[in-house]
Amino acid sequence: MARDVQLLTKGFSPGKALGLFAKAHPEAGGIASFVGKVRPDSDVKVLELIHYDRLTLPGMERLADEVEGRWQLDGLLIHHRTGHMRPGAPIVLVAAAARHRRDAFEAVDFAMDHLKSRSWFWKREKRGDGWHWIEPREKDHEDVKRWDV
Amino acid sequence: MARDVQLLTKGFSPGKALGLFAKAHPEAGGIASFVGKVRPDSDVKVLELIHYDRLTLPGMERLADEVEGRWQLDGLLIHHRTGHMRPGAPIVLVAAAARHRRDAFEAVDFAMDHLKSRSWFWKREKRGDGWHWIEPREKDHEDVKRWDV
Amino acid sequence: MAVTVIFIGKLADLAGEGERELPAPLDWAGLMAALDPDLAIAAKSQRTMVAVNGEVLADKESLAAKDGDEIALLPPVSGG
Amino acid sequence: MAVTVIFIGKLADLAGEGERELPAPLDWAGLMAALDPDLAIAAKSQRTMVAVNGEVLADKESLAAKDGDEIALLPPVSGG
Repeated sequence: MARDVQLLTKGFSPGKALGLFAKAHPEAGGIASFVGKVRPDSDVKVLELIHYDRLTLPGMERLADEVEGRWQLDGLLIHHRTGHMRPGAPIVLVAAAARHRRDAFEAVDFAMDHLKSRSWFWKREKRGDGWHWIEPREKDHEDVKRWDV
Repeated sequence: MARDVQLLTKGFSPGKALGLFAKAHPEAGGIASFVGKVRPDSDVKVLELIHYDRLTLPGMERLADEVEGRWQLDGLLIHHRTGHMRPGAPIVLVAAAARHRRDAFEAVDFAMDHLKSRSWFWKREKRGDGWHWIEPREKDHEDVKRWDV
Repeated sequence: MAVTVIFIGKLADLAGEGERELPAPLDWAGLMAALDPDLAIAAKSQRTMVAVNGEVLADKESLAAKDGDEIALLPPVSGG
Repeated sequence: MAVTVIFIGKLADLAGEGERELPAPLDWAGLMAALDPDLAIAAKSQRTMVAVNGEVLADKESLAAKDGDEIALLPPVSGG
Protein backbone atom coordinates (compact mmCIF):
# COMPACT_ATOMS: atom_id res chain seq x y z
CA MET A 1 0.00 0.00 0.00
CA ALA A 2 1.27 3.45 -0.92
CA ARG A 3 1.44 5.77 2.02
CA ASP A 4 2.06 9.51 2.15
CA VAL A 5 2.40 10.87 5.70
CA GLN A 6 3.65 14.42 6.09
CA LEU A 7 4.06 17.01 8.80
CA LEU A 8 3.86 20.33 6.95
CA THR A 9 5.40 23.56 8.18
CA LYS A 10 3.91 25.70 5.38
CA GLY A 11 0.51 26.30 3.82
CA PHE A 12 -0.71 23.67 1.37
CA SER A 13 -3.49 23.09 -1.15
CA PRO A 14 -5.71 20.13 -0.19
CA GLY A 15 -7.29 20.18 -3.67
CA LYS A 16 -3.90 19.78 -5.35
CA ALA A 17 -2.77 17.08 -2.90
CA LEU A 18 -6.05 15.19 -3.45
CA GLY A 19 -5.72 15.44 -7.21
CA LEU A 20 -2.21 13.95 -7.08
CA PHE A 21 -3.40 11.25 -4.68
CA ALA A 22 -6.25 10.30 -7.04
CA LYS A 23 -3.79 10.17 -9.95
CA ALA A 24 -1.47 7.95 -7.94
CA HIS A 25 -4.30 5.47 -7.31
CA PRO A 26 -6.10 4.83 -10.58
CA GLU A 27 -6.82 1.29 -9.37
CA ALA A 28 -9.00 2.35 -6.44
CA GLY A 29 -12.77 2.19 -6.76
CA GLY A 30 -13.22 5.10 -4.41
CA ILE A 31 -11.46 7.84 -2.51
CA ALA A 32 -12.80 9.25 0.74
CA SER A 33 -11.26 12.38 2.17
CA PHE A 34 -11.54 15.02 4.85
CA VAL A 35 -10.10 18.51 4.94
CA GLY A 36 -10.07 20.38 8.24
CA LYS A 37 -9.60 24.13 8.22
CA VAL A 38 -9.15 26.91 10.76
CA ARG A 39 -12.69 28.09 11.39
CA PRO A 40 -13.17 31.65 10.29
CA ASP A 41 -16.42 32.20 12.15
CA SER A 42 -15.13 33.21 15.57
CA ASP A 43 -12.78 35.97 16.68
CA VAL A 44 -9.75 33.75 16.23
CA LYS A 45 -7.00 35.75 14.55
CA VAL A 46 -4.31 33.09 14.41
CA LEU A 47 -4.18 29.41 15.29
CA GLU A 48 -0.90 27.81 16.27
CA LEU A 49 -0.19 24.11 16.24
CA ILE A 50 2.84 22.95 18.13
CA HIS A 51 4.51 19.61 17.57
CA TYR A 52 7.32 17.71 19.24
CA ASP A 53 9.80 16.26 16.77
CA ARG A 54 10.47 13.07 18.69
CA LEU A 55 6.78 12.15 18.90
CA THR A 56 4.63 13.91 16.32
CA LEU A 57 5.67 12.49 12.95
CA PRO A 58 6.53 9.05 14.42
CA GLY A 59 3.05 9.09 15.97
CA MET A 60 1.46 9.92 12.59
CA GLU A 61 3.35 7.01 11.05
CA ARG A 62 2.12 4.69 13.79
CA LEU A 63 -1.43 5.92 13.20
CA ALA A 64 -0.99 5.12 9.50
CA ASP A 65 0.27 1.62 10.47
CA GLU A 66 -2.85 1.08 12.51
CA VAL A 67 -5.15 2.31 9.74
CA GLU A 68 -3.43 0.02 7.24
CA GLY A 69 -3.80 -2.88 9.62
CA ARG A 70 -7.52 -2.34 10.12
CA TRP A 71 -8.70 -1.62 6.59
CA GLN A 72 -7.98 -2.88 3.11
CA LEU A 73 -6.62 0.20 1.35
CA ASP A 74 -4.82 0.96 -1.88
CA GLY A 75 -3.47 4.23 -0.58
CA LEU A 76 -3.46 6.44 2.49
CA LEU A 77 -2.56 10.11 2.78
CA ILE A 78 -2.18 12.03 6.04
CA HIS A 79 -0.95 15.63 5.84
CA HIS A 80 -1.01 17.75 8.98
CA ARG A 81 0.12 21.33 9.44
CA THR A 82 2.21 22.66 12.27
CA GLY A 83 3.00 26.32 12.99
CA HIS A 84 0.88 29.45 12.59
CA MET A 85 -2.27 29.45 10.50
CA ARG A 86 -4.82 32.08 9.52
CA PRO A 87 -8.59 31.55 9.60
CA GLY A 88 -9.69 29.53 6.58
CA ALA A 89 -6.28 27.88 6.15
CA PRO A 90 -6.23 24.08 5.85
CA ILE A 91 -4.88 22.24 8.91
CA VAL A 92 -5.28 18.63 7.95
CA LEU A 93 -6.02 16.45 4.94
CA VAL A 94 -6.69 12.74 5.22
CA ALA A 95 -7.53 10.62 2.19
CA ALA A 96 -7.94 6.90 1.67
CA ALA A 97 -8.20 5.05 -1.63
CA ALA A 98 -9.82 1.65 -1.51
CA ARG A 99 -11.55 -0.95 -3.56
CA HIS A 100 -14.54 -0.84 -1.23
CA ARG A 101 -16.27 2.34 -0.16
CA ARG A 102 -16.68 1.51 3.51
CA ASP A 103 -12.98 0.79 3.96
CA ALA A 104 -12.10 4.21 2.58
CA PHE A 105 -14.71 5.99 4.71
CA GLU A 106 -13.87 4.29 7.96
CA ALA A 107 -10.13 4.70 7.48
CA VAL A 108 -10.49 8.48 7.07
CA ASP A 109 -12.99 8.76 9.91
CA PHE A 110 -10.73 6.77 12.26
CA ALA A 111 -7.61 8.73 11.31
CA MET A 112 -9.38 12.07 11.84
CA ASP A 113 -10.73 11.02 15.23
CA HIS A 114 -7.24 10.02 16.31
CA LEU A 115 -5.53 13.11 14.92
CA LYS A 116 -8.04 15.26 16.76
CA SER A 117 -7.53 13.93 20.26
CA ARG A 118 -4.80 11.29 20.34
CA SER A 119 -1.97 12.71 18.27
CA TRP A 120 1.02 14.69 19.41
CA PHE A 121 -0.17 18.19 18.62
CA TRP A 122 -0.92 21.09 20.91
CA LYS A 123 -3.14 23.91 19.78
CA ARG A 124 -3.66 27.48 20.80
CA GLU A 125 -5.70 30.33 19.38
CA LYS A 126 -5.01 34.04 19.41
CA ARG A 127 -8.21 35.94 20.08
CA GLY A 128 -8.84 39.60 20.85
CA ASP A 129 -7.74 39.02 24.44
CA GLY A 130 -4.60 37.02 23.73
CA TRP A 131 -3.61 33.37 23.35
CA HIS A 132 -5.74 30.46 24.59
CA TRP A 133 -4.76 26.81 24.75
CA ILE A 134 -7.35 24.53 23.15
CA GLU A 135 -8.12 21.04 24.36
CA PRO A 136 -10.30 18.47 22.60
CA ARG A 137 -14.02 18.83 23.25
CA GLU A 138 -15.83 16.06 25.14
CA LYS A 139 -17.33 15.15 21.76
CA ASP A 140 -13.85 14.54 20.34
CA HIS A 141 -13.07 12.09 23.13
CA GLU A 142 -16.37 10.31 22.55
CA ASP A 143 -15.72 10.16 18.81
CA VAL A 144 -12.39 8.42 19.21
CA LYS A 145 -13.72 5.99 21.82
CA ARG A 146 -16.03 4.51 19.18
CA TRP A 147 -12.99 2.71 17.77
CA ASP A 148 -11.67 1.24 21.03
CA VAL A 149 -12.27 -2.47 21.11
CA MET B 1 -27.50 25.91 3.01
CA ALA B 2 -25.99 25.97 -0.46
CA ARG B 3 -26.78 22.88 -2.45
CA ASP B 4 -25.36 21.66 -5.74
CA VAL B 5 -27.11 18.57 -7.11
CA GLN B 6 -26.34 17.55 -10.66
CA LEU B 7 -26.98 14.66 -13.00
CA LEU B 8 -24.05 14.75 -15.42
CA THR B 9 -24.12 13.33 -18.94
CA LYS B 10 -20.42 13.96 -19.60
CA GLY B 11 -17.08 13.25 -17.90
CA PHE B 12 -16.14 15.54 -15.02
CA SER B 13 -13.19 16.33 -12.79
CA PRO B 14 -13.94 15.58 -9.11
CA GLY B 15 -10.80 17.49 -8.07
CA LYS B 16 -11.97 20.62 -9.84
CA ALA B 17 -15.51 20.32 -8.50
CA LEU B 18 -14.16 19.82 -4.96
CA GLY B 19 -11.87 22.82 -5.29
CA LEU B 20 -14.80 25.03 -6.32
CA PHE B 21 -16.94 23.60 -3.53
CA ALA B 22 -14.24 24.37 -0.94
CA LYS B 23 -13.95 27.91 -2.31
CA ALA B 24 -17.71 28.35 -2.08
CA HIS B 25 -17.64 27.38 1.61
CA PRO B 26 -14.84 29.27 3.32
CA GLU B 27 -16.95 29.30 6.50
CA ALA B 28 -16.94 25.52 6.96
CA GLY B 29 -14.55 23.96 9.45
CA GLY B 30 -14.32 20.80 7.42
CA ILE B 31 -15.20 19.15 4.14
CA ALA B 32 -15.73 15.43 3.78
CA SER B 33 -15.97 13.91 0.35
CA PHE B 34 -16.17 10.70 -1.58
CA VAL B 35 -15.33 10.02 -5.21
CA GLY B 36 -16.49 6.76 -6.76
CA LYS B 37 -14.89 5.58 -10.00
CA VAL B 38 -15.37 2.79 -12.50
CA ARG B 39 -13.05 0.08 -11.22
CA PRO B 40 -10.28 -0.66 -13.67
CA ASP B 41 -9.27 -3.96 -12.11
CA SER B 42 -11.68 -6.35 -13.80
CA ASP B 43 -12.38 -7.09 -17.44
CA VAL B 44 -15.02 -4.37 -17.61
CA LYS B 45 -14.63 -2.45 -20.84
CA VAL B 46 -17.48 0.02 -20.44
CA LEU B 47 -19.93 0.79 -17.67
CA GLU B 48 -23.31 2.27 -18.50
CA LEU B 49 -25.56 4.05 -16.06
CA ILE B 50 -29.14 4.55 -17.10
CA HIS B 51 -31.44 7.09 -15.51
CA TYR B 52 -35.13 7.91 -15.84
CA ASP B 53 -35.79 11.63 -16.19
CA ARG B 54 -38.97 11.66 -14.16
CA LEU B 55 -37.34 10.00 -11.13
CA THR B 56 -33.57 10.26 -11.10
CA LEU B 57 -32.79 13.95 -10.59
CA PRO B 58 -35.94 14.54 -8.47
CA GLY B 59 -34.82 11.56 -6.34
CA MET B 60 -31.33 13.08 -5.93
CA GLU B 61 -32.94 16.34 -4.80
CA ARG B 62 -35.08 14.45 -2.29
CA LEU B 63 -31.98 12.67 -1.01
CA ALA B 64 -30.33 16.09 -0.57
CA ASP B 65 -33.43 17.27 1.34
CA GLU B 66 -33.11 14.32 3.67
CA VAL B 67 -29.39 14.87 4.22
CA GLU B 68 -30.00 18.54 4.99
CA GLY B 69 -32.71 17.60 7.42
CA ARG B 70 -30.53 15.14 9.30
CA TRP B 71 -27.25 17.02 9.58
CA GLN B 72 -26.14 20.59 10.18
CA LEU B 73 -24.31 21.47 6.98
CA ASP B 74 -22.98 24.59 5.33
CA GLY B 75 -22.97 23.03 1.90
CA LEU B 76 -23.80 19.80 0.09
CA LEU B 77 -22.70 18.64 -3.33
CA ILE B 78 -24.01 15.57 -5.15
CA HIS B 79 -22.81 14.98 -8.72
CA HIS B 80 -23.68 11.70 -10.40
CA ARG B 81 -22.88 10.56 -13.92
CA THR B 82 -25.23 8.88 -16.32
CA GLY B 83 -24.32 7.36 -19.70
CA HIS B 84 -21.26 5.41 -20.80
CA MET B 85 -18.04 5.45 -18.77
CA ARG B 86 -14.59 3.94 -19.22
CA PRO B 87 -12.64 2.19 -16.45
CA GLY B 88 -11.12 4.77 -14.11
CA ALA B 89 -13.72 7.42 -14.95
CA PRO B 90 -15.45 9.12 -12.02
CA ILE B 91 -19.09 8.12 -11.49
CA VAL B 92 -20.05 10.03 -8.41
CA LEU B 93 -18.82 12.83 -6.18
CA VAL B 94 -20.44 13.69 -2.86
CA ALA B 95 -19.09 16.43 -0.60
CA ALA B 96 -20.38 18.03 2.57
CA ALA B 97 -19.08 21.17 4.25
CA ALA B 98 -19.89 21.54 7.92
CA ARG B 99 -18.86 23.26 11.08
CA HIS B 100 -18.48 19.90 12.80
CA ARG B 101 -16.53 17.01 11.38
CA ARG B 102 -18.99 14.24 12.19
CA ASP B 103 -21.84 16.02 10.44
CA ALA B 104 -19.81 16.25 7.25
CA PHE B 105 -18.69 12.61 7.45
CA GLU B 106 -22.07 11.14 8.16
CA ALA B 107 -23.80 13.23 5.52
CA VAL B 108 -21.44 11.94 2.80
CA ASP B 109 -21.59 8.37 4.08
CA PHE B 110 -25.41 8.43 4.16
CA ALA B 111 -25.69 9.99 0.70
CA MET B 112 -23.30 7.43 -0.81
CA ASP B 113 -25.14 4.50 0.76
CA HIS B 114 -28.41 5.79 -0.66
CA LEU B 115 -27.01 6.56 -4.10
CA LYS B 116 -25.60 3.06 -4.26
CA SER B 117 -28.75 1.10 -3.61
CA ARG B 118 -31.75 3.41 -3.26
CA SER B 119 -31.45 5.90 -6.08
CA TRP B 120 -32.95 5.77 -9.53
CA PHE B 121 -30.02 4.47 -11.50
CA TRP B 122 -29.54 1.22 -13.34
CA LYS B 123 -26.11 -0.09 -14.13
CA ARG B 124 -24.65 -2.51 -16.64
CA GLU B 125 -21.14 -3.51 -17.55
CA LYS B 126 -19.72 -4.59 -20.87
CA ARG B 127 -17.28 -7.44 -20.36
CA GLY B 128 -15.56 -9.74 -22.83
CA ASP B 129 -18.77 -11.76 -23.15
CA GLY B 130 -21.20 -8.86 -23.55
CA TRP B 131 -23.37 -6.70 -21.32
CA HIS B 132 -24.33 -7.64 -17.75
CA TRP B 133 -26.82 -5.88 -15.50
CA ILE B 134 -25.40 -5.07 -12.07
CA GLU B 135 -27.42 -5.09 -8.90
CA PRO B 136 -26.29 -3.83 -5.50
CA ARG B 137 -24.30 -6.35 -3.47
CA GLU B 138 -25.79 -7.67 -0.23
CA LYS B 139 -23.22 -5.44 1.51
CA ASP B 140 -24.71 -2.36 -0.15
CA HIS B 141 -28.15 -3.24 1.19
CA GLU B 142 -26.71 -3.75 4.66
CA ASP B 143 -24.83 -0.45 4.47
CA VAL B 144 -27.93 1.55 3.73
CA LYS B 145 -29.99 -0.22 6.40
CA ARG B 146 -27.69 1.23 9.07
CA TRP B 147 -29.52 4.52 8.60
CA ASP B 148 -33.08 3.18 8.84
CA VAL B 149 -34.63 4.20 12.10
CA MET C 1 -56.37 7.75 -25.93
CA ALA C 2 -53.03 6.13 -25.02
CA VAL C 3 -50.77 5.34 -22.12
CA THR C 4 -46.99 5.20 -22.59
CA VAL C 5 -45.23 2.31 -20.88
CA ILE C 6 -41.49 2.82 -20.27
CA PHE C 7 -39.26 -0.23 -19.88
CA ILE C 8 -36.05 0.38 -18.01
CA GLY C 9 -32.79 -1.52 -17.84
CA LYS C 10 -33.13 -5.26 -18.15
CA LEU C 11 -36.88 -4.90 -18.67
CA ALA C 12 -36.10 -2.95 -21.85
CA ASP C 13 -33.90 -5.88 -22.91
CA LEU C 14 -36.79 -8.26 -22.26
CA ALA C 15 -39.28 -6.01 -24.06
CA GLY C 16 -36.94 -5.48 -26.98
CA GLU C 17 -37.88 -1.81 -26.86
CA GLY C 18 -37.65 1.15 -24.52
CA GLU C 19 -41.31 2.07 -24.54
CA ARG C 20 -44.67 1.05 -25.91
CA GLU C 21 -48.06 2.73 -26.28
CA LEU C 22 -51.10 0.93 -24.89
CA PRO C 23 -54.74 1.98 -25.00
CA ALA C 24 -56.07 4.03 -22.08
CA PRO C 25 -57.44 3.55 -19.52
CA LEU C 26 -55.14 0.83 -18.24
CA ASP C 27 -55.19 -1.06 -14.95
CA TRP C 28 -52.73 -3.67 -13.62
CA ALA C 29 -54.61 -6.64 -15.07
CA GLY C 30 -54.81 -4.88 -18.42
CA LEU C 31 -51.09 -4.13 -18.41
CA MET C 32 -50.20 -7.72 -17.49
CA ALA C 33 -52.43 -9.02 -20.28
CA ALA C 34 -50.80 -6.69 -22.81
CA LEU C 35 -47.23 -7.72 -22.00
CA ASP C 36 -45.38 -10.80 -23.26
CA PRO C 37 -45.44 -13.56 -20.63
CA ASP C 38 -41.72 -13.16 -19.77
CA LEU C 39 -42.12 -9.46 -19.29
CA ALA C 40 -45.30 -9.89 -17.26
CA ILE C 41 -43.52 -12.31 -14.93
CA ALA C 42 -40.66 -9.83 -14.49
CA ALA C 43 -43.13 -6.99 -13.91
CA LYS C 44 -44.95 -9.01 -11.25
CA SER C 45 -41.70 -9.66 -9.36
CA GLN C 46 -41.68 -8.10 -5.95
CA ARG C 47 -38.45 -6.37 -6.95
CA THR C 48 -40.03 -4.52 -9.87
CA MET C 49 -41.59 -1.19 -8.99
CA VAL C 50 -44.01 0.89 -10.98
CA ALA C 51 -44.21 4.65 -11.33
CA VAL C 52 -46.95 6.71 -12.94
CA ASN C 53 -45.89 10.16 -14.11
CA GLY C 54 -42.85 9.99 -11.85
CA GLU C 55 -44.72 8.89 -8.73
CA VAL C 56 -43.82 5.43 -7.49
CA LEU C 57 -46.86 3.35 -6.57
CA ALA C 58 -46.89 1.87 -3.07
CA ASP C 59 -49.06 -0.92 -4.47
CA LYS C 60 -48.51 -1.45 -8.18
CA GLU C 61 -51.69 -3.53 -8.49
CA SER C 62 -53.62 -0.33 -7.78
CA LEU C 63 -52.46 1.00 -11.17
CA ALA C 64 -55.12 3.13 -12.87
CA ALA C 65 -53.55 4.96 -15.80
CA LYS C 66 -55.48 7.27 -18.05
CA ASP C 67 -54.88 8.94 -21.38
CA GLY C 68 -51.49 10.71 -21.50
CA ASP C 69 -50.10 8.97 -18.42
CA GLU C 70 -46.57 7.57 -18.43
CA ILE C 71 -46.10 4.24 -16.68
CA ALA C 72 -42.54 3.15 -15.89
CA LEU C 73 -41.53 -0.41 -15.00
CA LEU C 74 -38.52 -0.18 -12.71
CA PRO C 75 -36.16 -3.10 -12.05
CA PRO C 76 -33.84 -3.11 -9.01
CA VAL C 77 -31.67 0.00 -8.96
CA SER C 78 -27.90 0.25 -8.74
CA GLY C 79 -26.04 3.52 -8.67
CA GLY C 80 -22.76 5.04 -7.47
CA MET D 1 26.27 15.10 32.90
CA ALA D 2 22.92 16.67 32.07
CA VAL D 3 19.34 15.82 31.20
CA THR D 4 17.29 18.11 28.94
CA VAL D 5 13.72 18.75 30.06
CA ILE D 6 11.37 19.93 27.31
CA PHE D 7 8.25 21.88 28.28
CA ILE D 8 5.47 21.80 25.73
CA GLY D 9 2.45 24.01 25.17
CA LYS D 10 0.98 25.50 28.30
CA LEU D 11 3.74 23.89 30.39
CA ALA D 12 6.23 26.04 28.45
CA ASP D 13 4.10 29.07 29.37
CA LEU D 14 4.24 28.03 33.03
CA ALA D 15 7.97 27.35 32.88
CA GLY D 16 8.68 30.59 31.05
CA GLU D 17 11.00 28.63 28.78
CA GLY D 18 10.89 25.79 26.29
CA GLU D 19 13.56 23.65 27.87
CA ARG D 20 15.91 23.42 30.80
CA GLU D 21 19.01 21.39 31.63
CA LEU D 22 19.08 19.49 34.91
CA PRO D 23 21.87 17.37 36.37
CA ALA D 24 21.85 13.66 35.54
CA PRO D 25 20.85 11.17 36.73
CA LEU D 26 17.30 12.33 37.38
CA ASP D 27 14.33 10.45 38.80
CA TRP D 28 10.72 11.63 39.28
CA ALA D 29 11.27 12.96 42.80
CA GLY D 30 14.37 14.81 41.64
CA LEU D 31 12.49 16.36 38.70
CA MET D 32 9.59 17.45 40.93
CA ALA D 33 12.01 19.00 43.39
CA ALA D 34 13.78 20.90 40.61
CA LEU D 35 10.62 22.45 39.15
CA ASP D 36 8.76 25.51 40.42
CA PRO D 37 5.78 24.45 42.55
CA ASP D 38 3.19 25.49 39.89
CA LEU D 39 4.98 23.51 37.24
CA ALA D 40 5.42 20.52 39.54
CA ILE D 41 1.68 20.49 40.24
CA ALA D 42 0.93 20.64 36.50
CA ALA D 43 3.47 17.88 35.84
CA LYS D 44 1.89 15.66 38.49
CA SER D 45 -1.57 16.06 36.93
CA GLN D 46 -2.95 12.80 35.62
CA ARG D 47 -3.38 14.54 32.28
CA THR D 48 0.31 15.33 31.87
CA MET D 49 2.36 12.60 30.25
CA VAL D 50 6.10 12.16 30.19
CA ALA D 51 8.32 10.90 27.40
CA VAL D 52 12.00 10.01 27.54
CA ASN D 53 13.83 10.16 24.21
CA GLY D 54 10.51 9.97 22.38
CA GLU D 55 9.14 7.01 24.34
CA VAL D 56 6.07 7.81 26.45
CA LEU D 57 6.30 6.36 29.95
CA ALA D 58 3.40 4.17 31.06
CA ASP D 59 4.17 5.25 34.64
CA LYS D 60 5.88 8.62 34.79
CA GLU D 61 6.95 8.07 38.40
CA SER D 62 9.27 5.34 37.11
CA LEU D 63 11.36 8.08 35.42
CA ALA D 64 15.07 7.27 35.46
CA ALA D 65 16.89 9.65 33.11
CA LYS D 66 20.60 9.56 32.55
CA ASP D 67 23.14 11.84 30.94
CA GLY D 68 22.06 12.94 27.47
CA ASP D 69 18.45 11.89 27.87
CA GLU D 70 15.63 14.17 26.75
CA ILE D 71 12.60 14.29 29.01
CA ALA D 72 9.41 15.87 27.59
CA LEU D 73 6.48 17.01 29.72
CA LEU D 74 3.36 16.64 27.59
CA PRO D 75 0.07 18.40 28.40
CA PRO D 76 -3.23 17.18 26.87
CA VAL D 77 -2.99 17.06 23.08
CA SER D 78 -5.27 18.67 20.52
CA GLY D 79 -4.80 18.28 16.78
CA GLY D 80 -6.77 18.42 13.55
